[in-house]
Amino acid sequence: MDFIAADYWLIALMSILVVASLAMYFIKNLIHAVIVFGAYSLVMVVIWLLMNTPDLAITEAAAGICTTVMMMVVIFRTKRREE
Amino acid sequence: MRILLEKLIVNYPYFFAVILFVIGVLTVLTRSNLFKKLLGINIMESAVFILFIAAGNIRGGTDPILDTSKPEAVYINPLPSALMLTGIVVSVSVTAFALSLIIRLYREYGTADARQIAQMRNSALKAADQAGRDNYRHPDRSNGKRGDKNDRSNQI
Amino acid sequence: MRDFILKRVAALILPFVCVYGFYVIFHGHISPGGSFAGGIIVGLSFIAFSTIYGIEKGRAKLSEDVLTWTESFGTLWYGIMGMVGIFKGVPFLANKLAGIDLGLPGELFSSGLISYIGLGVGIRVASTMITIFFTLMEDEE
Amino acid sequence: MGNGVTKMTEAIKFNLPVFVVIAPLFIAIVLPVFARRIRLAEGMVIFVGVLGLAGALFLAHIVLDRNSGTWIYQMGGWPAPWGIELTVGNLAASFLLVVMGVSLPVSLFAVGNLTHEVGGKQRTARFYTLFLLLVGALAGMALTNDIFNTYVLVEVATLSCCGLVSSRRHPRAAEAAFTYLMLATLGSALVLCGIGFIYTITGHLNMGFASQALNEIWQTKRHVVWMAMSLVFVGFAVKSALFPLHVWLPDAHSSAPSPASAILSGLAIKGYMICLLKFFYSVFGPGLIKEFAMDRLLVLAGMIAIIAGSVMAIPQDDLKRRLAFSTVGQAGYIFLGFGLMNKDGLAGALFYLASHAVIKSTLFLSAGAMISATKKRKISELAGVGRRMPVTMAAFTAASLGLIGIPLFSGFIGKWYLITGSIEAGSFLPTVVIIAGSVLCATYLFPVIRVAWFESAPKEPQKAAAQETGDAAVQRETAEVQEGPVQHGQLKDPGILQKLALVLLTVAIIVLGTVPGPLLELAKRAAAELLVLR
Repeated sequence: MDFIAADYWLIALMSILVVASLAMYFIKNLIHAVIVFGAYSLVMVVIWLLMNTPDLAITEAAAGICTTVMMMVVIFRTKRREE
Repeated sequence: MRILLEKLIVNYPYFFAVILFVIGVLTVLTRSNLFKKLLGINIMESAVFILFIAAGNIRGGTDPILDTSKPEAVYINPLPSALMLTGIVVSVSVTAFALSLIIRLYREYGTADARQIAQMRNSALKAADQAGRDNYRHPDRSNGKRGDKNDRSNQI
Repeated sequence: MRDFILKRVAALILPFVCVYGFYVIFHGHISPGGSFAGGIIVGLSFIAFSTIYGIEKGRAKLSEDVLTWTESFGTLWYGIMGMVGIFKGVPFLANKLAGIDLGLPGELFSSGLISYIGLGVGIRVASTMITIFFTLMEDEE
Repeated sequence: MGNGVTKMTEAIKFNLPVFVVIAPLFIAIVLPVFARRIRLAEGMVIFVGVLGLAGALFLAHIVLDRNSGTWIYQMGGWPAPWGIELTVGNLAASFLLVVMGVSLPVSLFAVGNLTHEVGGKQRTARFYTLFLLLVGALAGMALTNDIFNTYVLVEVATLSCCGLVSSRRHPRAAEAAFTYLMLATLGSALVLCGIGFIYTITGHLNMGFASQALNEIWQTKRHVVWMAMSLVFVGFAVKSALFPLHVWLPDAHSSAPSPASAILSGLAIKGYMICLLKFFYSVFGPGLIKEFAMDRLLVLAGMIAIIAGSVMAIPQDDLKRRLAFSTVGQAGYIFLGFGLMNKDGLAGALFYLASHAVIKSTLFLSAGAMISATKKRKISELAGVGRRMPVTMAAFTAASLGLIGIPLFSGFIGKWYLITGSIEAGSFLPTVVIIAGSVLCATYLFPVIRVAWFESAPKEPQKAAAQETGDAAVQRETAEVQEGPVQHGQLKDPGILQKLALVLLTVAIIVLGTVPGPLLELAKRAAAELLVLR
């Protein structure tokens, strides 16, 4: 049990990931779900940084934004709520 | 027991990765909305990425960038991050392709819900069967209206 | 008139975003990031341009033909760079074996063919992202 | 001058393994540029197909000549634990031959026949791009010796398969493609997890090194090895449609355009099977398979798939759907052969894989020709087609006889070796199941032949003809096919290139059935190589 500070941060951030993914499961409004997805990938970026892979962090930041933007575009062109 | 618990706590990233993977699979398989399925796929893949990166990570290590001022630094394994870069590329392309399919399906059926699409298709098939082979006419598509979504889906 | 501020700010910021994308592409082998991330950043600058100024203006900047050509030849560039090894009589994608100087760690123009390959991949990724965005935005194919 | 030419041929010969993989990939990338000149693009596709077949034949010749050992090609000149290796062994050579040999006739069939199913030059060019990407990825799967590289190629193949399915302008195709995409991504995520476990415990991505390391440490890490094995198995089983996980296949394969269904059913799922074979036999090794009882699982799953797939195929009235369910059943034979764990069984499975690839693409291509000529998809409505389209129907009949396993056709030899393998393995049940599968296969294929050859065409009302087909909407949009009912006078064999493709495939079926020599030799050697205990 030789935890360092990064480990506590990682546990907290991964808990946020779990909460966010559960939120994506339950939220009915699709726009809100996609916003949560954007937050999810942002948290992911910080996790990659704490796990010492800055390479992945930059790529995840760019890819997460790109994915979120494309999802937003599609949602604005289709139905916004899940029945 | 205590040792087992300690092992579990020390290897927490794997733990979270498994939880996220299960939530992702659950979202893919149980939500009928196509967007939710897509979000589930993304959650699932990020869980796999966490699994890989945690395998290459060293507690207290440094980034795998050569730094001559710190000769005694412990570098982490750079290979998993390079591999997961490919994984991110794949997941982005899967997302883009799925989104284009969703738009196409919405245009055809007027909904983005897998269950409703299946219902429409089945009812249209049944209607086509009842109408009989001889006098059934396919509804004209060239009138430009998006109106009757059921009729557009009747062909196999 | 409502989005006046948005348009002005975008006009100030977006060129720098684009240049930063190329920075990330070119420094892919000596710093975090790489051609994929850089390519997405370049693509995002154009995507932001077309969302703010309207899809027609974005289309006017980059027509479909240009996108097809950059997409194809960005990847073909990768193939050509890979063939350099074959022309020298060593395996595909060979770098050090082909007698190319790998240079010094930390220098921008070192690492042989890798930086040149990265340029092609980055251009390809950028144009693919823009194409996908336009395809999603437009009504009928 | 002469010196330069010899130097160039030397260079091409030395780099042939990588050329076979990258030529389709790079030509595929360039094709969208030539969308306006679609004839040129089609010519390039066929040119690449011919070159690929020549390359595959040459590699097979080298491997057959060499008699032992494998030719290892190092990408970028980096040696094994660091670089990516391509190995040209017996297994790789035989599967490469199958890939190139099937994809060339399929592309011949697709040329000029595609526009009414896909619509528009742009979309046709995109179809060829995806097609060549799939061919390149399959060739890569045959050759690569790197675990992660396999994953990347599997993903390329999956995405291009989904693209091929969705390329038909039809809502049903988009729906099938979406389901396929979701399940295939699920499968590849599982495979990626398995790869992660293998990498974590061995620290290698090269198959040979990973196998060595696994055989040294597996006793201390039993759970991890077991977990990795099951993840890889389930992941590839989803992708290659093993019975309970086949749900995506009938929709996807029956709603794709005909050339796409031919290559999807014939080659794509075989590529995933070859990947599974490589993971099981060259990474884990036969010892570990026996230890974790995966061989029994494979045999059991294969038997269930044979019976269930064939039984499900019988009630289908849609021709392409029946063929798609038949693929589920036939995949069972190959999985059964993978699990028999002896030389005959494995060689039989590899040969059956090749013969099924040829046969199923013939069936789908001739079915596609019939459907596009008659504009009907139901089997009961195909009455009298045989006399009007003799070449197509003859190809269909030969392929059906081959699939059932009549002697002199290629399916027979594969089944023969599978039966001798299962008898050698000491279990009686697989033999019974294989023969029962043949009977069921006859049950679902003979009605088609009977209806097409021996029933006379009904006098049908004029207006019914073009209405019910899936292509009605497409007709209206592309305006290339004339509207209105199809006259029975127009019902004839497809164009010369399509006929050539069908004839080539039929000849391949009969040649494989009468002189199986070289391919069987490759399969036997590959089986012997895979079964060596390390």
